[in-house]
Order: sequence, then C-alpha cells, then structure tokens
Amino acid sequence: MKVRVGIGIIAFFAVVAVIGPWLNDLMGIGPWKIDYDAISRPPGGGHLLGTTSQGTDVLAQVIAGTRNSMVVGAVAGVIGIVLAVVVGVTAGFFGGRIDALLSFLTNMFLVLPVLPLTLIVAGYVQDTGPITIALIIGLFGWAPGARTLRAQTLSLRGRDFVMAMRMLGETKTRLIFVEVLPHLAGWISAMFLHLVLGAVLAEAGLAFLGISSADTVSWGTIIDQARQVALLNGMWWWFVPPGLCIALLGTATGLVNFGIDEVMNPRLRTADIKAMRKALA
Amino acid sequence: MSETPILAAEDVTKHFHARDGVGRHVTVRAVENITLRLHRGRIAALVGESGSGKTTLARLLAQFYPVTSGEIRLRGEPVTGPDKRFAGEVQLVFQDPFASLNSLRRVEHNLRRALRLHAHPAADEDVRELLGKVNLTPEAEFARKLPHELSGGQRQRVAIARALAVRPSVLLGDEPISMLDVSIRLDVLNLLARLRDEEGLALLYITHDIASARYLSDDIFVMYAGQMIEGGPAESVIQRPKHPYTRLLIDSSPDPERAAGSSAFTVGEKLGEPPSLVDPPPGCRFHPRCPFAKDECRTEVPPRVEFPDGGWTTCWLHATRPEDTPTP
Amino acid sequence: MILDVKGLNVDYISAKGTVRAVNDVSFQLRRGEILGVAGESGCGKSTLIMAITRLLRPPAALTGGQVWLHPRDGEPVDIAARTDRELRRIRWNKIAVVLQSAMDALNPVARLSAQFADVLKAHGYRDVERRTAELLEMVGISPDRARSYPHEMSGGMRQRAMIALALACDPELVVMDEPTTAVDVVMQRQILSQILQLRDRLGFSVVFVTHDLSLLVELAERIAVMYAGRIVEIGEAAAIYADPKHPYTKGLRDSFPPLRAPVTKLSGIPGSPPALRDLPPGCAFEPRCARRFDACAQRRPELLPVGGGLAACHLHDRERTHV
Amino acid sequence: MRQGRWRFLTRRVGFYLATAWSAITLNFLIPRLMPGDPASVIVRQLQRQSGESVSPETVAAIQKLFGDPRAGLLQQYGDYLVSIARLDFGLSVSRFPTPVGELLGAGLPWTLLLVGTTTVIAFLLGTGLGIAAGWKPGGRLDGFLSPMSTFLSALPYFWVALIALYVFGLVLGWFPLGGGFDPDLYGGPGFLGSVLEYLVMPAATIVFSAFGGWLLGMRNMMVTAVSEDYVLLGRAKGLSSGRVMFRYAARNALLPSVTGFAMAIGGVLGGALLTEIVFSYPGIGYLLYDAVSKRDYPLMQGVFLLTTLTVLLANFVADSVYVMIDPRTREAGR
Amino acid sequence: GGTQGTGTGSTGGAADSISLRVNNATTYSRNFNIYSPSTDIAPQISLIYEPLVRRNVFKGGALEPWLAESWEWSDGDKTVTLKLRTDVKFSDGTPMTSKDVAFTLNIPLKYPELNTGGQTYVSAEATGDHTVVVKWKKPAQLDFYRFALGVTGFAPRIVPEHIWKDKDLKTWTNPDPIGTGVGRLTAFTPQQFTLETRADYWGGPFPMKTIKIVATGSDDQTKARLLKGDIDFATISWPNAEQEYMARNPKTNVYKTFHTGGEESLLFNMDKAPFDDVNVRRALAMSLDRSSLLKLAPTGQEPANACGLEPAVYADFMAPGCEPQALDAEGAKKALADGGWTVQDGQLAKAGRTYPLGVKVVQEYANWMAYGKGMQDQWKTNLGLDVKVTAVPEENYDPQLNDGDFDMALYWTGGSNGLYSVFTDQLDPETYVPSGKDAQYQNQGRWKDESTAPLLDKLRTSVGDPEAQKETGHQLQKIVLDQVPYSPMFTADWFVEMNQTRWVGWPEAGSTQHVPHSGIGPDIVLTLKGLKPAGA
Ligand SMILES: Nc1ncnc2c1ncn2[C@@H]1O[C@H](COP(=O)(O)OP(=O)(O)OP(=O)(O)O)[C@@H](O)[C@H]1O
Ligand SMILES: Nc1ncnc2c1ncn2[C@@H]1O[C@H](COP(=O)(O)OP(=O)(O)OP(=O)(O)O)[C@@H](O)[C@H]1O
Ligand SMILES: [Mg+2]
Ligand SMILES: [Mg+2]
Repeated sequence: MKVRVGIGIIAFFAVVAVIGPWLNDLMGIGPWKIDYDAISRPPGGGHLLGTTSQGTDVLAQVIAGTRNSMVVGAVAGVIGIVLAVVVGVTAGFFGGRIDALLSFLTNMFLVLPVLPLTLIVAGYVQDTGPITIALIIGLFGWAPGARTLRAQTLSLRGRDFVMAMRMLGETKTRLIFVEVLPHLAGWISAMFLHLVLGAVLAEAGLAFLGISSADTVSWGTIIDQARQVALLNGMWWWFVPPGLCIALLGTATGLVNFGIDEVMNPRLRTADIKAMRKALA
Repeated sequence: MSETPILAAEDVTKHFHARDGVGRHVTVRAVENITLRLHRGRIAALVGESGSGKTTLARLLAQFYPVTSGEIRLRGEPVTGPDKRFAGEVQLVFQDPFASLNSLRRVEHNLRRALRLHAHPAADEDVRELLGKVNLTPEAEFARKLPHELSGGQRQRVAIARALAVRPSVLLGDEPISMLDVSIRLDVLNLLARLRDEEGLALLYITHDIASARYLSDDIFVMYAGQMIEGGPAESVIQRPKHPYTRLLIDSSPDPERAAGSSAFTVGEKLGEPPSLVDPPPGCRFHPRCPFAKDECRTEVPPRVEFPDGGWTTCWLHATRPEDTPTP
Repeated sequence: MILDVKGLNVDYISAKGTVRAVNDVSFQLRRGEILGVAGESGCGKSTLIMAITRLLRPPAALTGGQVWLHPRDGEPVDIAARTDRELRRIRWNKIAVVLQSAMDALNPVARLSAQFADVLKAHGYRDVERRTAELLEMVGISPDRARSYPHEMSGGMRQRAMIALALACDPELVVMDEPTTAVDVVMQRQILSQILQLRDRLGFSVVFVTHDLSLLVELAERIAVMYAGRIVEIGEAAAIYADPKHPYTKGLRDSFPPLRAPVTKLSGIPGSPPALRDLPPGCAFEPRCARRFDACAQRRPELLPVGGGLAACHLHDRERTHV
Repeated sequence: MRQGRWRFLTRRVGFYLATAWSAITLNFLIPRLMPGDPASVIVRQLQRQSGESVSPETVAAIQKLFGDPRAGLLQQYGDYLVSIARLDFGLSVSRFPTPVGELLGAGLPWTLLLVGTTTVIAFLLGTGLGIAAGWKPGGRLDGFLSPMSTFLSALPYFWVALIALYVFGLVLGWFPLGGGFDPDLYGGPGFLGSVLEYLVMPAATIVFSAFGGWLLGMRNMMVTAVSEDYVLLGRAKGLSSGRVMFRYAARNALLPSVTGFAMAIGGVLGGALLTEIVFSYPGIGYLLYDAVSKRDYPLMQGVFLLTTLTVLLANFVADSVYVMIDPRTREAGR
Repeated sequence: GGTQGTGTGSTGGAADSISLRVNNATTYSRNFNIYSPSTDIAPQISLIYEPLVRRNVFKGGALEPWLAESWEWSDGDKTVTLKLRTDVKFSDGTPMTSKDVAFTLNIPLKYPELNTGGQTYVSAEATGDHTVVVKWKKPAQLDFYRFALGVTGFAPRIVPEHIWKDKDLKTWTNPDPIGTGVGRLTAFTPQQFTLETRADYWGGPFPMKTIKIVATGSDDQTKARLLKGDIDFATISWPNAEQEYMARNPKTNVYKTFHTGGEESLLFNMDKAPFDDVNVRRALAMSLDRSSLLKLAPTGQEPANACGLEPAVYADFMAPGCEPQALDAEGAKKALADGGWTVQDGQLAKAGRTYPLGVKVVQEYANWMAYGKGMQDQWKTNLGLDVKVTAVPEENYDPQLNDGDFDMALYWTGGSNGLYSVFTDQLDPETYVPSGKDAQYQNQGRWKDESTAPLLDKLRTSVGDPEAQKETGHQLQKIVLDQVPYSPMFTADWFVEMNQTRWVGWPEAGSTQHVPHSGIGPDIVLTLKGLKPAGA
C-alpha cells in the first residue's frame, strides 16, 4: 500500500517530467512567457498557481522545473549507482589488493565533506546546467552506496550458492552478473532512490547557493528566485509549490524504500496490527 | 582397494592465519597431516566434533584453497588448482540446501549452466534426465520451480543433481543432510547410496551423526582437533571403536535401543571441550579429555596402529598391545 | 500436576488470512516430569512453547484455550488469561525458558553476570553474586567466567549458561526449545545429562521440544508428537518408541538408522508436511500416510486413548468400538 | 581484549593519515583549478559598490598584491604543506590581511554551538522517538511517527528555514532575523541570553528536518532488535517492559546509531552551510560560502581542511567509541 | 505577537544612535587596514579615515575641499600644491600635519602593490606645516581625480604617521584605528561595530552619539532587517521597494534612487559575428522595450539615454536626439534585412550560416536576472530570436568579459568621473585586445574604430575647456547612437533605503549635493551630519 502510493507519486512526477513541455503547450503557458499584465498575481484566472514577480506563470515553471529536477535526480542517481556498483561490487567480489585500494577510495570519499566539496567544485564549473550539477552530485555521492554494496557482495561471495556455481567452473563475470548482482537489486534500487532524492535536494541547495543555470528552471531555481521576492511579499503560491514537490517526491521515495527495506530485511516486516485487532475483536 | 584412488589427500596440512582476541596473528592448525583416499564406488564417512576440521578437509579436496603442505591427487596426479577439468571430476554438495541454491534462479538454470560449462548437451531432456536421477518427478514441473517452492529435501536433491550434471567421479558431501528434517534425511541418504551403486561415484560423507555414517558408508574416518585418529570399515569402527574418542562419540550419540523406556542416562564425567587449534596439546591431542591418558599420551604423538579388521588408529593404548581392545 | 493446557489455539494473523499454527492442543504435565515434544519442522512446536509462556509476538495471537499453571504454593493461574503485568511475577520464578540458540538469546552487549543479576534482582534475590556463582558451578562453568560476554564463550558453554540462567529463580517449570540443536553430539550428551541431573536434584518439570525423536526416547518420560499444529500422539516414551500408535510417529521413529542393530534399508516418510493455510479436510497426515483409507480423507480423527496413551488416527477407531 | 582494541585503532590511524593527506592535497588543488582569481573578484565588488569602473592602475595593484594562484604549483604545494604543518593557513584574501586562522577561530564556536546542539537534540529526540516507535512495530505510534518523519526528512531544510525566517522572524517578530547574538549586548550581562535567543530559530529548523532521519534509522534498528531472541528472553525473565525496551532492545539497536551520531558530529562543520546562510549565522559554513564566492583560496582551504579534519577525527572517535561500547568488536573494521 | 524590538542595532527609542548597513558582509573582521582592497573587513568609509578632496557627483564630478582646504596647479599641470586644514586632529588627539599627509601619500610609492587607488604621482613632499606638494610626470588634472574617489579605501586617506610608520602594511590589520574622521571605534563584534562621534571633529558636532555599522549578510537579510526597523540606512537595489518597503510603513520607510550618471548597458562582443555588423547591434537594441523590462524588477531605475550620457549629471553636455531607445520592432526587422540577415528557427542566419545568440547577466543581481529573462522574451516576441540567457556568478563575470567570452552582456558604462572617463572605458580603440586576451576592464566590447581615438585624445587634453568638451562629447555621443558599440539600457543608480523613525532630514534627489550612500566617501559624513532626530 505504502509502496504503491510511493510509486504512484514518483510515476506522476516522472510523467510530468516527460510530458511537461507538451503539457505546458496544451495549457498555453510557458515557463519563460512573460505576462506584463499579470505580475505577482495570486492563483486564479489565467494562471492557476499565479505568477511570479517577473510575470511568468508559476505552474508552468513548476512543470518545466519537474523535468530538470527529475533529470538531475535521475542522472545523478544513475552515475552514483553505477559508480557504487562498480566500485562496491568489484571490491567486494575480488577482495585482496583491489579491495584495499577501492575501499580506501570509498572511505576517503565517505569522509570528505560532500556539500562543501560540491560547492567548491560546482563553483569551478561554469554555467552549471542540470547535467553538470547531476554529474557533480553523482560523482560525490556514490561512496556510502559502494560501502554497503561491498559489504553485501562480500557476504554474497561467500554464500554457498555462489561457491557452488564457482565449483562448477562458472566464470567470474557470470558469477558477478548472474549470481551476485540480482541479489543486490533491492539494495541497488533503494540506494538509487536515495541518490535521486539526495540529488534533487542537493540541486535545490546548490541553486539556493546560486549554483545553477539561468536558462533552466528547476524546483531549486524556483525556490531560489522566489525567496528573493516572494517571501517578503507573502507570495506563498510562488515559494511553496516547488518545496512541496520536493517534499512529496522525498516522501514517496521514503515510502518505496520502506517497502524495499521490508523485502530485504524480513524482520522489518511488521505485523498487520489492524488485521490482528479485527481478527481478535 | 589397491586400485588408484580417484581423489586423495596425501599427508595434507592446512594452517589458517587469523587474529586472536588480542589482535595477535595466530596460526590455526585446522588440518594436520591427513591422508584420505576416495575410491570409485565407495563411500567414506568423516565424523568428528565441531571444529575438528572436517569442512576444511573437504574444501581442500575440492580445491577451495591451497594446501599448506601435502598434496591433493586426482587419479594419482597431483592437482595444482581448481581448473575446469578438476571441476568436471570433483563436486561438492553443501550442508545448507537453502543457501546453496540461488533463490532467484529456477532449477533448470542451475542444471543447464552446469551442463553447458562442461560442454555437455543441455537440452530440456538432459535437464529432465538429471532430475529423474535424483527422483524429482514430474521432472518438467520441477525444472520450472524456484527454490522457495521446494522443500529442503527437494532442494538438496537439486543441489545433488547440479553436482551430477558435470558427471563427476567424486562427490564431496559436507553434512548434506544435517539441515534436513529427520523424515526426509533417509531419502537423500538412499539417493547417495544409489549413486554410488549405479554410477560408481566415489563419495565423501561428512557428518555428526554416526548412525547415519554407519547406515550409508563403507568406511568411517574419525577426526579430532585437526587430525585423523581412527579409520576403517564402518562396522568395525562402530562396533569395535579403538580410540577412546571414537568411543566417546558413539556413546554420546542418541541410541533409543540402549536406554529405551528408562531414563537411566548415565551422566558422563566432565567431558571438557575440544582443544584450541592455535595451541593444541602436545602428544595425543585428546589426552586432556581422555580417561585412559598415560604419560606418553601427554608428551608423544601416538603412532598409527593397524588392526586386522581393516581398521587403524593413533592411540598409545594400542601401540603396545595392538591385538586387544582396552575395556575401560 | 504442574501444567494443564486445554484446547490451546494459536493463530498467525495477517491481512491475507489467518493460519492456525497450534490447533486445539491439550496436555498435562506432572510435577517433575520431562515431557518431550517432537515433530517435523513447522509443525508448531515453538509456537506452542511461546503460547504456554505467553511470549507470542504479533502476528501470532493466542485465540483460544487455557494454560493452567499449578504452583506448589498458591492458587492455579490461567496464564492465557492474565495480563503481561500480572504475569511478571510468575515469569522465571515459576516458568523459565531456554531457547534454541544461546548466542541469540543472551544479550550480546551485557556480561553474563549482568544478565543473571537483572533477573535475580527483579525477583527479589539478595546475594546476587553468590547465587550467580552457584548457578554457573551447577552447570560446570567456572564462576570466574561470569564477567565474560556471550561471544567470548564457546557454543556449549553458552548453552549451559543459558540453562543455569533458567534455573536462577528456582522455577517449577522449564520450557526448552531445541536447546541442543546447535551443539554437537558430545556437548549435547553433556547438556542432556546435566538437565537430568539437575531435574533430579531440584525437581522442576520440563517441556522439551526437539525434532529428534531418538533423543527424547532416552530423555523424556512422556512424548507428545505434533503434526500440522496438532498433537497426534502422546504417551509414555518407551511405549511410543516400542509401539507407536500413529503412522506418523512410526514414520518418525523409522527415520533414524540404528546405531548398533543390523542395518536395513529405511525410507523415512515420503512427501512433506502440508501447508497450514490449506489443510486437507480429514487427517492432515493422510496424503503422506501409507495406511490411509477412505475415512482418513473425510473426517479428522480425534485424539483418543489408545493403549496407555492418546492417538489421533482412524486406524484405532475399530479397536475402540470393539472395546 | 583492550590490547586488541588498541591494535585495531592504530591500524585505523594509518587510514586516517592517508585520507588526511589526500584531503590536504585535494584541498590544495581544487581552488587552484577554479577559474577566476581573487583580484578580479575584488575589483568586481568595488565596482558594484561604487557603481563605477575601477582604474587599470588599481586593478594592476590588486593583481600584484594577490599574485597569480596558478604560478609554480609544485613550489606552492611544498610551501603549503609546510605552513599546514605549522597550522598557518595564510592570510585571507577577502579580509586581507586578516589571518585565516583568526577567521576560523571566530567562526568555529558558532558552528559548534549551532550544529553541535542541534545534532545532539535531533539525535536524542529522533532516537528516543525511534525507540518508542520501534518497540511496537506497526502500532499506533509507529503508524504515525514513521510516515511523519519520512515527510519531514524529505523537506528541503533551507526551504523550511526560509519559511521559519519569514513567519517567525518577520511576520510574527518572535525571533531575531539573523546573526548569532545581539551585538549591543556583546560581552555584557544579557549576552548569553541573546545567544540563546538567536539560536532558537536556526536550531529549531535543523532539528525539525533532521530528527526524522534519526527516528527512521533507530526505528528500523529497534524493529530488528525487538524480534531478537534476547529481547524475548528479557520478557520471559519477567523484567519490566521499560527495562527490556531500554536495556535489551534499545541498547543493542543503538550501537549503529552511535557511530552514525559521531559521524554526524563530524559533519557538523559542513552540515550547517545552508542554515547558516539563511540565518546569516556567523559560523564556518557561512565563511566557506563567502570564501567560495570571493575566491578566497586561503580561507576556502582553511575551512575545507578544518571540516575534513573534524570529519576524520569524528570518524576516529566513532570507531573508538564503537570498539568500546560493542563488546563483540574484537575483530572489527574488516 | 508584536515586534519586540530586540533586533540588532535597534536603538531603543532614544535617537542618539544610527544603524547603517554598508555592504553585504555577514561578519566583519577587525581589520582597519585601509590599504586592503578587501571588502569584508570592517568598512570605515570616511567616518574614520578621510581623503583630501571630495568629488561632487551632482556637479559632473567636480572636486571640492575636504582635508585639503585648497589646491593649486603649476608646472603645466604637473604639480599640485595642497593647502591643508589646520584644525584637523586625529582621534587620539594628535593634530594632523603635512607630515602625516606626505607619509600617507608615499605609501603607494613605497609599496606599489598597495597602490590600490591607482595613483600615478611620482612624489609627495611636505613643504610646510600645512602644505604638501605632489608631482606627476605628465599633466595630471585628470589623475588628480583619484584623490577623491568615492570608493572604500581608494583615495589616499590620511593616516597618522606616528602609528603607521613601523608597521608592515601587508600583514598589519590595524585593529584600533585612529583617524581624522568623526568616528572613534568603541566596540567591535563581528556582526556590528560601533563608532562614537567625536566632539573635537573638525567638521563640527554630529547629531548622533554613536554610529553602528551592521553586517547583514545577504540582500534578503538586509531587506528583512530594514522591514523590521533594525536598520536606519542601507543601500541595496530593491526591486518592488515601493510595495515591499515603502508601502509597509509609508510614514517612515523611504526608498530612493539617485542616478549615478552612468548606465547599465548591453555590451556586444564586436570581435565576433554577427555583432561586428552594426545592423545586428541596432536591431537587437531596437527590439527591446526598456520600460517594460523595468517592470520586471522595478528598482526605480529608468530607461537610459541612447547615447551614453545621463542628464542627471551631464545636462550641459547632452547631444540632441539622445532620448532612450524606444521599442521599434519594425525598424529592428528592417535593420536586419538591411544587413542581409534572416531569422531561421529562432536563429540569426546569413549566407547559409546560423548564429546562436547569448546574453550574460550577473547571477547575484536579481534585477539583471529579471531583465535578462525579459530581454529573452522580447527578442523572441519581436524578432523571433531565441537568445540564451546565461547567469554568471559575480566572481566569474569580469574575467569572462575581459576575455571576450560572451556574445552580449549587461555591464556598466559611463559614470560621474567626467566625459573622458565615460567614453574611454568602452570606446578606446587603443585598448583593443582580441577575444581570448585579457582586456583589463577596458573596451570589453572590442571596439576597433580608429576614428574614436583622436576624439578621446581631444577630450583628455581639453579638460579645462567646456566648449571643446561639449563639442567632442557630441561627436562621441553620435558614435554611440549610430554605431551602437553598446546599447545603454537603464540608468545606473544608487539605491537608498532610509528609515525616518529615528532620523529625518535625508537628502532629496535633485536638491542634494551629496549622495546619501552608506558606502561612499565623505558623502556619508555629509548625509549623517545633516540628519535630525525625529520628533525633535
Ligand atoms: N578461513 C578460516 N580462517 C581461520 N580459521 C578457520 C577458517 N576456516 C576454518 N577455520 C578453523 O579451522 C577449524 C576447523 O574448522 P572446520 O570448519 O573445518 O571444522 P568442522 O569440523 O567442519 O566443524 P563443524 O562440524 O562445526 O562444521 C576451526 O577451528 C575453524 O575455526
Ligand atoms: N511470523 C509468522 N507468520 C506466519 N506464520 C508463521 C510465523 N511464524 C511461524 N509461522 C508458521 O507457524 C507454523 C509453526 O511454526 P513453529 O516455529 O512453531 O514451528 P516449529 O515446530 O518450531 O518448527 P522448527 O522445528 O522449524 O523450529 C509454521 O508452519 C510456520 O510457517
Ligand atoms: Mg563443517
Ligand atoms: Mg522451532
């Protein structure tokens, strides 16, 4: 149930991200279209969520922003998870020197303070569009995942079923891809969601710090723009929606992760207290 | 018995390097100077207390890790590493049938991979033939099942079928039934016996359960603290144990016949615990627990004594008067 | 009599449906007696133990029956009907439990002494240290090990410490769930003899659960055999071994190769236990039973007296009617 | 036993030293790889402030003063290592010629105060509630707390902070808008009070969005622990449920959290960046932000180094604490 | 709940104190080294250290006495003799003499890297107790302006020799500043420092006892604090200030803008096609509706004159036809057509090639961001062009412009430093460097037209001759108008927020002779001095 709600919300945002521009066209609004007659207009009339102090439509911006926020999330998530899998699984599976080296790398990235580092590096890159931001976030975000995956792989590697396949003379590649990786699917998907959310939040944070591209609109940039004007004017319709979108997405990933956790760790599966009460009543 | 053993451990020793509680590097003498030969069409049982090195020996035979000294020989040839040819001859069956099958893969995946890897035909009927061999019928249905749809015994049979797929000549079973429900253990044991008889497999059967060792095997070997202390034909070991430790094992095993109906359960003396393998006792390793320990037991390693019934032991009690068994 | 269990039902409840893991179980335990409970995996042995000690956790719920405890001093208590708070006084004082794996059952972050101390203090013992030493000595552990953490001890030692802990408050009933499954034969024998010895000395009663029938024959006075949540046979240990009345019991008995008797080919019990979710309408053992007949699939046999004990099998219907 | 712990810890020290070195090197390189130099930043600011252009001579002088950050990297690296060893972080550019060390010293207490207290409060609150929620998994409390904290921990916290600032600072006027204290009371009798008053809002927003994470983590550990046999045995022993809950379940469930807590404390310096910016809190985070936007390399390096070293230190402490509190870690760190 | 008035810097009723925000520092460092060009040190404006002369912005940048009573040129405008006031004392009681002045003026000579004022004189000597002679190599009337620059720390501001002489100015932070200004530092915290006004100030008594200089961090914080009434005086650009600030409390909150005489212009990178074509530049300039753009961030700025001079400062010099460029979409299209340009898929095209266009703005400037977006929208609407807006962080902006790494960009042009400075900044072909080379803040648009050079020369050499200035000025204005080397967009303004709760008598645009800017030289002194307690 929880999981289904979570997946529903994520899917909703994903769909909006994909069809966003088309949706905007359909409603005849655009994130950059300026309506000089409706500056700082509260919700209603031609602008469902009102307009910004620059005469642009908030809804159109949120819709357009969904795409970029989701792109940042997805790209950073993919980069992060790929790195985490490559580093973690390799280290865990091969052990020995490779492990020592990769673990050191992982541990180092674990202790480097990520936000400051991201800030410093993002300042380095010019005109930071969503992909760049995603790259940076992904590059700095893989370490915790790699650590977990390494530990998991290490334990999987020693499991009887892997041993048994190895006894048969199975190749290492196939051992990794066919026997080990599928068992990490739960971890990987949970981690991926975690990374996606982290990236969306980080993107918003960076936008807040002024690291974003003027030509793209994302939830983070909307918040950043809005805070400069909207707060003082009480223009909640401008400031609140992007934040809520992030929170909603976060809650959704949280819910899905709840479910994944329970699948991975059966002991987290809680009794259905409601059903029990009903049965015992 | 004089034919070349298919798989043999010749005087093998395995030391592990680990850290002890204080963080010091220590050497765990898991297996020391053991010779074990597996012959075609025979089942050898390996019994012993927990931690006596049974699994280590089996894994040495399976080339899981290299020996510290000594040699593993396949058909008389020393083996150097776990290559494909070796895998095609020697297979291991694990203790836990729940853990030894990939829970995400169907039965046929396991079998087909095993067949392919060793260049055997891997069509549906080959898979079915294997399943038939381990009595999993209807075969086609079982081939499509996932491990969680199988009972423990069925899983263990799948694991055995997978091992058989490579057409090995040796099967090493590390407590293959200890995780199974009592009611289905016999099923698996009977299957192993049949494989020996029909396929002429050489089998190593590791167990805690002496009764099942007697039931299944031709020869029994007893390990204690990393060493082999007694061996011989099954009946002779069980009926006429030579080493006090073997006797202890047998006496400890539940035996409804012995005491049926009464609870006149004689309380053994303080039997102590197996020794540390890091710093084993000198002389006979069993001497601290042995009620018959003599002076030489404490200082000198007992020699190997052979008996006419085919058995042998390493015990000072027999070193002098090999012909009669001590009656404590 | 120390324990009188009447018509006990335990359900596992979930939104998907309810399964009854312990079904209408009744038995009595005499003072000082050792009752063995045997059965295949999943037949409800542990659930039964948790129910009579009221330690069930969701989704398990006790949905029927009574568990009367008759303490030596005082009124009988229906454990099944009391609140947790009320039970606190009885726990460990009257009923103690030993679980399968001492490694898991001992608090990994507390020293042994602390784990003795908190139960002793909770039940009003004064000289905690002396008592701890005494208890440990009783099971052959040197008292200076009291300051160890569980992980610092070997498996057998932990299991014995567990037993010592169970005896801490001089209980009248000790419930043991497979206390020796995780240790090897030699250690098992030691532990069993210790249990017997202590029982003889202290006079507590034991409910001993295991799937190893051959063990129970030596240890227990009476044996209850469970199948699919029900007791299918209960009787004197020797009688059960010598002449099992239920085909399931017989099958179990014949699953153990003999240690000394001549080896014959044995075959165990074919098939596997039924899923509790959809039990056959008649006898639950019917699909696996070699001696089944028509009635078996239609009517569930009642647990009725046969010979010296009780058995639930239609095979005995005729005998009974003849009597 | 004790000796084993030491051995383990000394092995970890090696790792920390290597990491510290890598961080120091990275720290050295990153700012130097960034475009823009301090001189142009300063010129830009002067220009903005005055609304007019700055003469070429001025520009030349400023460039001369700060030098070229990319010249003679190797030489610089050597000098850098030497001065780091002497705890000399150089002179700040954006506050020339104030030494970086002085700035760090000024910012550190504030960040420690803000994030230190909030981390502790969030940890205690989250963990406490997590214990309660996990004790009866699926129960009413759990059913309420878990989803709620999922939601709370998903809120972007600077967003929460901005709303708080607007509502409580500006509209309601309950709390000051920014800063760490009332400068009019500086050093006076009301100073501590004002520090607390200024702390409330930033601290509350951090706690508000951070405790959910602790709660969820602790809850999950607790749920796992509650199903352990030793907890069952605790109940069977007839101990009070509070005792079982804390001594048996929570005590075990807490172990991973304690490590997490120590690491979180390590993240303190870097963690409050956004909050400090929203509330103009005079801490390290703000200093870093300033340093980055003003290309103040020495300051950037100082902050980054300080942050990294605290994280390392905290990790070391976490390791040590874990070894101390978990009797099972004879052979930890594998 | 109501405001409890516990905010920073609130003066708790009694009007003996004033709080000002000078710049966007979160915290100040106790660093009063006026030779530091840095901005986050404690700003002293001219409340502590004062310059010799002051520049009157509203008189075309005319110089007026400050610590120097008068000055005289000789030696063909290569030598100036300054006569100092005799009544000036440092705040430690020591009188200021010509020795102090000569010492101060020699600092940039001794440490060229501390020559942050960009001084060009070659010697400075005390010739009497209160006279100082400064010499240049070339005629230096223009260079003398640098004695009066309004910006923090850049004009030579007189320091006491007895304190400064043994210090290493490259590391000394001067924590206890002693100067000739009205303020004496009495309390320092990183968030605020307090200056007490001196009774013995040469400029006479001040209406307030203390002046608090508050560090507010960002513009957001500053606005919030202004709204809360924590700050009496600040200077930030505040779009919508009318509603957001004034309307909240019309009686007390005042937001004003003062034209600086410069403008915010659209620079074109003329090194690069298609901006090397005047038709394109003209079309792009004509297709913008400046007053609409200003609505997107109504800071109080106005459309700028099309020829690069603003009447607020240069009324006498204006060429005819200089009114702001009006939106002329048709004209713009025609200009494109004249140049042979077409618009294809939103891009400029000619001879089979298309040219993507971009415009840069500074990310931190909210109004520029809004204007950028607006320009993008208007170019799209009026010409069908897709122009990419790039927001560049403040710190990267100048390097990119200097390197010619831009198509178009908003930037400041003009100013109140006189005609020569207005035109030489962007139009001096001698300072041309190709894209990729550092333009050093000059001619970033890469103007190459040699005909401009003689005009600029003439302007420089005729400083004292208003007629010549005017005529040359007209010619240069025409170049800007016709060639559009850059297109002036909006007036560059000083934005000032003033709170009349505690202090009244703030300067009015049009009548004032000093900018009420919290960050500018002696003007702040004049502003504060002119205030009166409210209700008095
Ligand atoms: N990889 C290893 N590193 C260090 N010590 C090991 C390793 N594997 C086994 N040992 C040690 O070697 C000894 C023998 O272990 P082994 O598993 O072979 O015993 P076993 O007879 O199979 O016991 P069980 O009946 O419990 O399975 C034990 O003391 C064990 O701790
Ligand atoms: N949490 C649960 N939810 C649903 N069903 C459960 C749960 N726990 C146990 N069961 C079911 O209850 C039945 C009895 O389980 P129980 O653990 O009592 O068996 P057991 O006889 O102790 O088995 P074993 O010998 O394996 O310990 C089993 O069929 C099991 O599937
Ligand atoms: Mg083993
Ligand atoms: Mg059980």
